[in-house]
Amino acid sequence: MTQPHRLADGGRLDRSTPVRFTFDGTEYTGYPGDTLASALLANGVIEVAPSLYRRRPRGIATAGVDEPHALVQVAEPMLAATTVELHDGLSATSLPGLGRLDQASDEAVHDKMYGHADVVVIGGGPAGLAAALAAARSGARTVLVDDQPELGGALLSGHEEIGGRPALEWVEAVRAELSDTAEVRILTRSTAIGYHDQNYLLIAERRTGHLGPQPLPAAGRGRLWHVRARQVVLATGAHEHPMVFAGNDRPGVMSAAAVRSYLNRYAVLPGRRAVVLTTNDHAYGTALDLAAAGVEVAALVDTRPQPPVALAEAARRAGIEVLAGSAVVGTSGDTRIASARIAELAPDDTLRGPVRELGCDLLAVSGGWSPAVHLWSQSRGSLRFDEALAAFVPAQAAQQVRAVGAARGTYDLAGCLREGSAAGAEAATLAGFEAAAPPVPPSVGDPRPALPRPVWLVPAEEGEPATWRDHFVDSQRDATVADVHRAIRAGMRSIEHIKRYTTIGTAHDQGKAAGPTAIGVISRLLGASSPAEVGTTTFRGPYTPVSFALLAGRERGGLFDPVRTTSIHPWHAEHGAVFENVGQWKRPRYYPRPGEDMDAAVLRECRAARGAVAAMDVSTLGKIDVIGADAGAFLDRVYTNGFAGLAVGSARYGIMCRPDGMVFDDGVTVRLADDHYYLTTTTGNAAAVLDWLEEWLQTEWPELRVHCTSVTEQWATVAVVGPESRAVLADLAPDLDVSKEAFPFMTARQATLSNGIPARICRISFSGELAYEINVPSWYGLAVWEAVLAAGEGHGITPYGTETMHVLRAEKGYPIVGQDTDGTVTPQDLGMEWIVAKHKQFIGKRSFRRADTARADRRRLVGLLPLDRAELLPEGAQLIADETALTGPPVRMIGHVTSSYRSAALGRTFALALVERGRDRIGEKVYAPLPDGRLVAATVTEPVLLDPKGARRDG
Amino acid sequence: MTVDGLRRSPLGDLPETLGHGVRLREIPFLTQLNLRLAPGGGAAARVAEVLGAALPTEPNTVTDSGDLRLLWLGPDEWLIVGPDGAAPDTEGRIRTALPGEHACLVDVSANRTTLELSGPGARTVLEKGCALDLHPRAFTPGRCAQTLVSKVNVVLDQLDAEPRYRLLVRGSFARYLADWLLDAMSDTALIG
Amino acid sequence: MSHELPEHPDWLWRTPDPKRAYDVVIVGAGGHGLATAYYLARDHGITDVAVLERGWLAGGNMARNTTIIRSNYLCDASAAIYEHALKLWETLPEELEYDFLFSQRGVLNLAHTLQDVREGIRRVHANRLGGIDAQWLDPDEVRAFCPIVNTSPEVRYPVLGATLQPRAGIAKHDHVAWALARKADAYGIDLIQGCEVTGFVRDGERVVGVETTRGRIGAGRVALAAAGHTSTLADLLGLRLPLQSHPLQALVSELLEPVHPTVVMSNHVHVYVSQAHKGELVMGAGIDSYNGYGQRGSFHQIEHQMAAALELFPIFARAHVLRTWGGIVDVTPDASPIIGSTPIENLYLNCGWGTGGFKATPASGRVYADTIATGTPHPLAAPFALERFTTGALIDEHGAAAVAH
Amino acid sequence: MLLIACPWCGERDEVEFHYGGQAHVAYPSDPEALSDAEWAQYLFVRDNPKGPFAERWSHAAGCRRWFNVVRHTVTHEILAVHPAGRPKPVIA
Ligand SMILES: Cc1cc2nc3c(=O)[nH]c(=O)nc-3n(C[C@H](O)[C@H](O)[C@H](O)COP(=O)(O)OP(=O)(O)OC[C@H]3O[C@@H](n4cnc5c(N)ncnc54)[C@H](O)[C@@H]3O)c2cc1C
Ligand SMILES: NC(=O)c1ccc[n+]([C@@H]2O[C@H](COP(=O)([O-])OP(=O)(O)OC[C@H]3O[C@@H](n4cnc5c(N)ncnc54)[C@H](O)[C@@H]3O)[C@@H](O)[C@H]2O)c1
Ligand SMILES: Cc1cc2nc3c(=O)[nH]c(=O)nc-3n(C[C@H](O)[C@H](O)[C@H](O)COP(=O)(O)O)c2cc1C
Ligand SMILES: [Zn+2]
Repeated sequence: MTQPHRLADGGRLDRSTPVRFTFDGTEYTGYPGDTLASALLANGVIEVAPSLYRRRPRGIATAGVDEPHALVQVAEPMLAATTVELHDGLSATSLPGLGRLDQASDEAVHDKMYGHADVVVIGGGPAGLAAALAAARSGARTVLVDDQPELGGALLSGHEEIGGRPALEWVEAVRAELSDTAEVRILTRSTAIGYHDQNYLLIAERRTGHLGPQPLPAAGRGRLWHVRARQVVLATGAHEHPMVFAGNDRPGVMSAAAVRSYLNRYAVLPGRRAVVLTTNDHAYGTALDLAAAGVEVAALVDTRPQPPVALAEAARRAGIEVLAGSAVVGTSGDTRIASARIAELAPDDTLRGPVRELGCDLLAVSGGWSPAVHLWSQSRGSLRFDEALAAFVPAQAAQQVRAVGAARGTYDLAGCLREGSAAGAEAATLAGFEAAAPPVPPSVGDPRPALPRPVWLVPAEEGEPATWRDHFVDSQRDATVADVHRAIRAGMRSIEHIKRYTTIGTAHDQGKAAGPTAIGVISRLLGASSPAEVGTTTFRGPYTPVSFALLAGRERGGLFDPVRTTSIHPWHAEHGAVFENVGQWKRPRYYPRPGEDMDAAVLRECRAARGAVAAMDVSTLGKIDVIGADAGAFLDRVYTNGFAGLAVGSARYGIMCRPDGMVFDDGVTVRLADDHYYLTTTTGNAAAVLDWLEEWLQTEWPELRVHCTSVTEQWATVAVVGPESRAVLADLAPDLDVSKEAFPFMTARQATLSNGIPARICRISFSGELAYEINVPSWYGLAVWEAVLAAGEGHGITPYGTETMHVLRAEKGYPIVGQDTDGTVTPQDLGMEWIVAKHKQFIGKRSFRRADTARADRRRLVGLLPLDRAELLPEGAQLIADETALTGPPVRMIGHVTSSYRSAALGRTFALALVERGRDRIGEKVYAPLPDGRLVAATVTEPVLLDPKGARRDG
Repeated sequence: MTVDGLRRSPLGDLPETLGHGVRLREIPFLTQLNLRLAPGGGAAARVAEVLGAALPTEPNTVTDSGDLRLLWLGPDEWLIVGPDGAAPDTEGRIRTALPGEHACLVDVSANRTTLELSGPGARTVLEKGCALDLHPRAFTPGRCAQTLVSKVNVVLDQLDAEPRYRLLVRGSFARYLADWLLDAMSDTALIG
Repeated sequence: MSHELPEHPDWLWRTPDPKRAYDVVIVGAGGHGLATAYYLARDHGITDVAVLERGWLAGGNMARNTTIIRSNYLCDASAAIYEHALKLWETLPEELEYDFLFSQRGVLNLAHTLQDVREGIRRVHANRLGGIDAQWLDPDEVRAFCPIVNTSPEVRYPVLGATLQPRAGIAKHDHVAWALARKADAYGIDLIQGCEVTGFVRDGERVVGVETTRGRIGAGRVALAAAGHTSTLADLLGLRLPLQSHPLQALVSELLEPVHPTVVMSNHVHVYVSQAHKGELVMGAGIDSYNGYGQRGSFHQIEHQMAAALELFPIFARAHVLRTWGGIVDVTPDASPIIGSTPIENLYLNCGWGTGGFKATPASGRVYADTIATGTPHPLAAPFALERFTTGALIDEHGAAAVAH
Repeated sequence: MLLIACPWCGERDEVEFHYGGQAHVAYPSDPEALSDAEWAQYLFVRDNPKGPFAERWSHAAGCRRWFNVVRHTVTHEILAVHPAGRPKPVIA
C-alpha cells in the first residue's frame, strides 16, 4: 500500500497529482506540498542515516530548519529533508552528517538583487503577517520574508481561527491584500540568513530548486537579496527544544510541534501509538490532535506537578492519561522507539518512585520553547534570560528593529497578532509614514500559556553524569551529557570552551533546537543557579547554510572579473597574440609566428625594434590631465624631480615616492601648455596614482589650483620604435616635420595624420631606440594601429608585446616598478640619484635620511652578465658573494635577480639584479645557486648594457 | 572616407538585444566633456549663459539644455553629454566662459561609451548588480549617479520613466558590463 | 570518512583566583601569551607567572584563525622565526602530550600572473638557501598535488605555477592553546580568565603592576600579548604604536568527505582554504580596510571570497557556508610583528602578527620568554624591535601576501 | 556592508568608498626639521581607538571627494560626517 501513514484527508497538499521520488534507492510516492520528510513519514519511513561517529540509528526529529538528523544529498549535499520540497523525480540519499561533493560541475545560475525597504518583516506567521499588513497600509515599501513555501507560520500546523474564520483563510486574505498593495514584496521560500550593520539584511531565496531539474536554467536556482531596511520587524517565531534523557535520540522521538505539523499540515501520522512528553502547555495540542487523528496516546507526561487544570481536563476527556510531575527517563527499541520509561520527578529534578514503561512508536517531546533570536543577536541586540519563560529573549535593540510574537516570547495567538500589528505600524511611522495599527481581529488559538517547568537534564535511572553516554545533548555531533561532564571535569567553565571541547552546537543545525537545552545541561552540571549564568554562544550567520554558488552569484567564469581590453585588442586577438594578464588588462605578450615559441618570437621582435621598426599598443598606460595654474608646483611636490620648469611642448621622466621614500610609480609627463600637463603612469598603478594625486590635493593642499582628470581611456597610444620609425612617422604624418632638429627627443607635437586623424605625438623612448608614441582618441586606436602597420610595411614593421618591451628596456637598464622594485627600493637604490632633487621638498624626501635608508650597503640595481653567455638566470634567483659562501643553511644572500632575458642585440643573456653594495661590485663576480644544484657565475655590470650614451635614442 | 568613418566603438559589434521587458543597445560616440570649476562663481554663471542652462548644483541631478545633458559629478565637477559630433562646438562655447578662472575642461568623449538599458524590466536588471535605490521614490528621470554595477564604475543617467537608463562606462570595461547585463537580462523571471 | 577528534586529556587547567603579585604578568591568554608562559617555565624556570585574560582563554584570534602553518616567508628575519616555529611544531605534540592534529599536508601558494611567478620563484630560491623546504611546481604538478584545483588555462587567472612547502600544514587551533595552557598550569602558572587589564601601576618610568577587573596585581615585568587590543592597552601608558586593528573574517562549510588534501593559498584570486580534520572546509576571507573591534566584518568580503573559491575550486559550488565569523587582527605598516622591550621599563611587547601569527605561536612564545627572562632581545626577535620604524629597517612582507596567513 | 553617507551623494554602500585611515593628521609643514623619531610617528603611527574614531573616506566610485567620518569602531555606527578640511567634531 502506498503512503500507509497518510491521513485520508486534510493537510496543505495537492492530492490530485501524486509525485514519485526515491530515497536511498527505494521508490515512494507523495504529494506536492510535502517535504521529503513528510513524504517519507507518510510512507512509514522515519529512519534516516545512522549518526556520524557512533552509528546510532536516527530518525526524522523535527519538521523544520532545526532538523538534526534527516540530512540528505539531493543535488546539493547536507540538505535537511524537512526543508526539501517534494517534486516529481526527486532522488535523495541519506547522509550521516557528512556531505559529499559532486565532481560534476554545477551549471546552476544564481542571482543577486539589491533592494531597499522602509519596513522589512521577517517571518510570515500571525505576528509577521499582522506587522506587514500594518506597514503596507501606510504606503511604506514593505518586504515580507518567510522561508516556507506559503505564508502562515505556525498557523499552517494548527486549527486556529481568526476573525471568526479558519486562520488560513485570514492568512490568504492578508496575502491577497498585500499582493495587491503597491510597494509590497512578498518573498516566500526566502530565508533571512544575515542581519548586518546599518540594517543590512541578506536573504536567500530559493527560486527553482524546488521544481526539480531546472526547466529553464536561466531562471536561477537561487537568489541572494541584499536589502537595506529603514526598519525591521523580526517575527521569526520560536524553536521548540528537545529534552535530554537516556535514549533521547532514538528514531520516533520527535518534537511535539513537529508531530502536530505532520498531522495537520502534511496529513501524516508519524506514529500509531504515542507518548507525549512536555514541560509546557503547547504539547497538549499535539496530544489532542494525535488522539483526534486516531493515534493512541498512551500518556501525556508533563514535568509540572500541577498542569493547568483546563488542559489536563481536555486531555482526559480525549482519553489521554496525564502523568504529572514526571518525565521520560529512557526509551527502548531496536531501531525505532518501542517503549518509553516514565518516572516521577522530585522538585530537585531527581527521580523518585517506580518507573513505568509504556509501549509506543512515537515519543513527542516538547522540552520548552526558545524565541528564534538568531537574527536579533546578529544585529547586536542583547539578550536576557527570562526565568519565567525559561528562555533567552530579546532585550535591548542595537538597530532599528523590534521583535514580536513568539520571537520575543509571546506565545498566545492574540498577543502575536496584537504585537505584530502594533510593531508594523510603529516601524512604518518611524520610517516616515502615517500608519495606524489595524484593529486586531478576534482569534481562537493558543491562549497565554501557564509557566513551564524546564527540566534540562532528566537523570538516568542509575549512575552518574560521567557515564550518561546515551543522553544526547547535540545528537548530530553525538555529544552527550558524559561529554559535557568530562569537559567540566577537565577544568572548563565557559560555555565557549565546552562548545569547542564537545563540539556541541557546531554541526549543520548550529544547535538551533538543542542549543538552549545544552545551556541548561551545562548550567546544571556546573551547579549554576540558572542558564543566565552560563549565557549563550555567539549567534553567527548564516541562519541556515547557504551554498557557495549562491554567494558567488553571477560573478563566475567569464564574469568573475572584468577583462579590460584596449581599442586595438581585436587586432591582437585576430593576429594570434599570446596575452598576459596585467591587473585586469589583457596585454599582448608576444605574437608568435607559426612554429615559433616565445623565445624565438621575442628575439625576432627585438631584432625588428633595434634593426628596423616595431610597434606596440601601449594604450594601457595610465594617463592623467593635470590642469591648473599650480599644476607645475603640484607635480614638483609629487615627483622627486622638478616639473615646474619644464618647457611647454617638452616631456620629462619622473619618479614618485611614498612618504617612506620607497618608489611608488614612474612615467613620462608632457607639458602641453603653461597650465596643462599630461601625465602617464604604469599600467598597474593608473587608478592608484590618480587616487594618490586627488588625496594630496583634497586633503593636504586644497589651496593649490589644480584639477586632475583621468584620460586613460580617452587616448589610445601606439609606440613606433626603431631606427626606421622616423620614416614611418613621416609617411604617417606628412604634414609634420619629423626631422631631428624640428622634433627632438623628449618633445611632443600635435599633428593630423594622413588619414585625417588628429594625433598627439610624443618623441619618447622606453626602448632606447628612436621612438614615437602616437596618442589618438581611443575610438581611432584601431585605425591608427592599422595605419602605422601599413606605413611601416615596407620597413618590415613588426608588432611586439610586453615581453619584448621588457627586454628592450632592460638592455637599457630601465627598471620596471613592481618587477625591479618591491616596496623596499628607493630611487637611489635604482642608481637614479640624478632624479632626486636636492633643493626642493617632495613627498618622501625626508625618509632618505633615516639610518637604514641612508645605509651605504643597501641593495642596488646592477646588470649581470652570466659567464656562460647562453645561461639564462631565473628571475628570482638569489645571489651569493662567492663560491665558498655556500655553507649553511642559512646561506648569506646578497641580492636577487629581478629581470633576466636573452638579448638579440647583445647576442647573449643578461639580467638586472638588486645586489648589496651592488655598484661597488661592478666588475666582480657573484653567484646564483640554483635548485638543480648548479652554481651560476655572473659578472656585475652597469645596468645599462646597450648604447650607454643614448646615441640611438637621440638619433 | 571621412575621419569619422575610422572610429570604432568598444561595443561596435553589439547588436541591440531584447530581453523580457528590457532592451540593451550601445549609443556610441556621444560627446562628453568633463568640466571642473567652482560652483556659484562667475565662470559658472557664464557657462550657464553660453549653454543656456545652469550647471546643476544639487548632487546627482541633471539639467537639460537642448540636446545637451549636464550631469553633476561632484561639487565642482560636471559631465556635459551631447550627441556625436557636438564636442568641438560645445567645447568652444564653454571655453569662452572660462578665461582667467580656475577651471578645467577636458574632452573625454572617447573615454567612455554609453549603454542604454530600457523597458519595464530595466530597473530589475540593474538591481541585480547595483546597490543604489532606483525606486521612483528615490531615483527619477533627471537624476544621475556615479556608482557600481557589478564590478564596474558607471555614470548612471535616467532619461525617462519607462525607465530608460544610460550607463556611461569606460571603454575597457564596456565589454564586461555588456556581458554582465546580457547575462542578467537572460533571467526569465525579470519582474518580481 | 571524517574522523572523530582524538580524545582530550582528562585534565586541562585550574581556575585560580589572582594572587597579589607575580614575577611576570602576561596580558592576554591567546596562543602567544600561553606559549610565552610555557616557555618562561620550561626554558627559564620562571613559574611565578599569571596570564590574565579578559574573556575566555584563547577566545581571541586563537579561536578564529584558519590554522595555516608555514615558514616559507621571503625576508630573512621572517623566514628565520617562522622556521623556528615550524621546527617547534614538529615536536610539540609529543612534548605537550597532546595530539593537537598538527598535519604536515603541505601548503601551495598559487601564482596567477608573471609577477606572482617571479615572486614565487624568488621565495623558493631564498627559502632553499635559508634551509626551508620549498619547491616550484608547474601547473601539471599543481594538479597532481591537489587534483581539485582548476588548472585550466581557460580561466580568468590561470594557475601559472605554485610554490609548495611540503612541511607546512595545519593544526587544530583550540587544542594547541589548550595544550600550552595545560602545561603552563602544570608548572604552577595561574591562568586567570574573566580578568581584564584596565590600567597599569607605574613607579616613575617603570611598570610595577596592572589594574584589572579583579583588582590590582603587582608585577615584576608585564608582557603584553593582547593581539588586536594592544593599542588600547598601550594607550593607557601613553605609548603610541604603529598598529591598526582590522576585522578579518573566516568561514567553514558543513562536514564533507575528504576532497582537499592540502592547503591552497592564492593571493591574486584571494583564496585560502584547507579541509579540517572533521571534514569542514576552512576558508579565510579578505581583511576589511577599516579599523574594527567588533569581531565581525563586512559580508561582501565573504561573497567575493566565494566567487574566488569557485574559480579555483569548481567542485565547491554545492558546498554550503555553515558559519562565518571575524577576528581583530593587529596590522603593522610592514606586515611583520613587533617583539621586544619598550621605552617603559619592565614593559614588553609582542604584537602586530596581524593575519598570520598562529603559525608563529611556539616561536613567538619562546623568543618572547627569552627576551623577558634575560632582558635582552633573543636573536630571532631582534630584527622585530620597535626601533625599525624609526631607522626604516622595515621587514616588508607585503610582497609575500596580501593576507599573509 | 557599512552604509556611509557621502556629504555630497548621500548614503551609499561601503564598496563605493576607499578607506583613508585616521583623519586630521597633517603632513608636517617642515619634514626636514623633524627628528627621525618624529618623522616615524608621522609615517607609521596612527590612533587605533576602541570607540569613536575620526577617519577619512573617499567616495571613490562616486564623486571622488575625500571627507571625514566619526565612526564607532566596535558598533560601526557612524556618528558624524563632514567634508574634508573641517575640524574634528566633538562627540560626547
Ligand atoms: C580569520 C583569521 C584567520 C587567520 N588565519 C591565520 C592562519 O591561517 N595562519 C596564521 O598563522 N595566522 C592566522 N591568523 C592570525 C592569528 O590568529 C593571530 O596572529 C594570532 O592568533 C595572534 O596571537 P594570539 O593567539 O596570542 O592572539 P589572541 O588569541 O587574539 O590573544 C590575545 C588575547 O588577549 C586578550 N586581551 C586583550 N586585551 C586584554 C586585556 N585588556 N586584558 C586581558 N586580556 C586581554 C584577548 O581577549 C585575547 O584572548 C588569522 C586570524 C584571523 C582573525
Ligand atoms: N503555546 C506556546 O507555547 C506556543 C509556542 C510557540 C508558538 N506558539 C504559537 O505559534 C504562533 C507564533 O506566531 P509567530 O508569528 O510569532 O511565529 P510563527 O512561528 O507562526 O512564524 C514565524 C515564521 O517565520 C519564519 N522564519 C523564521 N526565521 C526566519 C528567517 N530567518 N527567514 C525567513 N523566515 C523565517 C518561520 O519559518 C515561520 O514561518 C502563534 O500562533 C502562537 O500561539 C505557541
Ligand atoms: C579551524 C576552525 C574550524 C571551525 N569549525 C567549525 C565547525 O565545524 N562548526 C562550527 O559551527 N564552527 C566552526 N568554527 C567556528 C567557531 O564555531 C567560531 O565561530 C569561532 O571560534 C569564532 O568564535 P565566535 O563565532 O564564537 O565569535 C571553526 C573555527 C575554526 C577556526
Ligand atoms: Zn559622493
